[in-house]
Amino acid sequence: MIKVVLFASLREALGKSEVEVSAEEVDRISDVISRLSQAHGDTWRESLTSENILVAINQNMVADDHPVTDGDEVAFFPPVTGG
Amino acid sequence: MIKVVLFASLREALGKSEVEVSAEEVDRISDVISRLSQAHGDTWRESLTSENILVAINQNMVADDHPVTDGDEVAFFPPVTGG
Amino acid sequence: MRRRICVQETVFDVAEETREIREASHKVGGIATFLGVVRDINEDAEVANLYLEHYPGMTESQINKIIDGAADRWQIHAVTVIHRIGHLLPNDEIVFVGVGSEHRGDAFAACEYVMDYLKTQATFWKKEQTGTTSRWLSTRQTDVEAAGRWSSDETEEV
Amino acid sequence: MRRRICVQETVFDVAEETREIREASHKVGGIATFLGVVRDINEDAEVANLYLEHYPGMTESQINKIIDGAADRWQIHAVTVIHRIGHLLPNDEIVFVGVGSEHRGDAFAACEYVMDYLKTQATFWKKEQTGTTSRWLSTRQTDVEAAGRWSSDETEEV
Repeated sequence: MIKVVLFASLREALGKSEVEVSAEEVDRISDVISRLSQAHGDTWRESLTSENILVAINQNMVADDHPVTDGDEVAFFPPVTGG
Repeated sequence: MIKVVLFASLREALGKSEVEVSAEEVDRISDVISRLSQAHGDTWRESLTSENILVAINQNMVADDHPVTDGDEVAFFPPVTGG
Repeated sequence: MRRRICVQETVFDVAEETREIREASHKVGGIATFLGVVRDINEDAEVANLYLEHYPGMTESQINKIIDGAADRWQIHAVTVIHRIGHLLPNDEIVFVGVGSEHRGDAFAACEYVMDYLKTQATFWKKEQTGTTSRWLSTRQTDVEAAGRWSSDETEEV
Repeated sequence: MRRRICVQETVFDVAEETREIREASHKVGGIATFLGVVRDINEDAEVANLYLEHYPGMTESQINKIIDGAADRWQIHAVTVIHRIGHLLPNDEIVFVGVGSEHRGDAFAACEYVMDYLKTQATFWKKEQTGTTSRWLSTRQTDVEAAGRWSSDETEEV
């Protein structure tokens, strides 16, 4: 399984903070997004692929369509606003 | 009268923290230094004209051989080392 | 080097944090600190309160990487980063960064570097309640530029 | 702008000073501070104690001019400068500079500016006792260079 976590405005917009997707035939982040839209609807694809959304795998920022492995934690979130 | 004040190593070297000189025929800092050496000896000229010594008149830094007026407070001191 | 990272709901004690940085090493001759406070006005709207969410685990790991970046660049003996989360009110202390060093230039630079990267690399998000509406804040362009000033190959990965 | 200048023998309270800067204006969103501590080692000699002399009146006036210079350059709402004089021991706090501003960049820059000029323009002199000998310290070239970084026509008069 791949654990997907969502934060801040993205969490609120999609109404979930954590979901799981099967790791079968999932090789990259784009596959994770496809799985999520199949399960939860096209709003998810729109939200997760929107221009400023950042992605982390196992709590490290990744760029582009990074590879994903079974057991990974994939996080989607908007730009940070701490400090 | 002109009040002359000395600080730190200069005060210790010359053994005084404050002296007065008559303002008569004193127009510039160089005149103050001459008066002081006449009264206290040539060590004073050497110390007060040594390369790194700074001069303030009425608590404002001045450069070169600045004019001096009756009633002024003239200070001589080494480079500062606070902070 | 002593490092201390706290992500917490509770208040912190600036004097105690500063004292600990001083005592981290007898080499510490200067401590630069920054304290951030929640303001009551943001972009002309009156702020009633602030909610801070973060990504537990990743936040601490990102702050660690930021401190690594500072330690690579400057001679520093102690770094403390404290960031509050949860519900905050105007005038509450929200963030503290303190750096102890032998040289004041290093302490100042490292402290500002850590603050600049906290703003753009640490996984915190602020939601602001103003009157009856609330909104998630967006990153300020000036913060992106501030962090950009320090950038080199090493830090772009942070 | 609130300004506070203290030249004193007694200790000071970093937390209280920071609190006063925060409360100087509701616009203060960030406070940058620097705290200087007497080290036990200076240029490889063990320091037993330090004696600080100053030029009463001129010191305060020079610090005022330094703060004027900072206020001309950056948007700041509060500046506090506290400098101790008299006899100090290793690990004693010797100097505190705190600046409150709306913008953290302004707070950092103004705080470092004030520290740099304090080192080269404020009329303090340190005498160091190491073992059985004592000596007046001389200005560090690095301090002269640090202040030089900020220089322009306006500040050369400070």
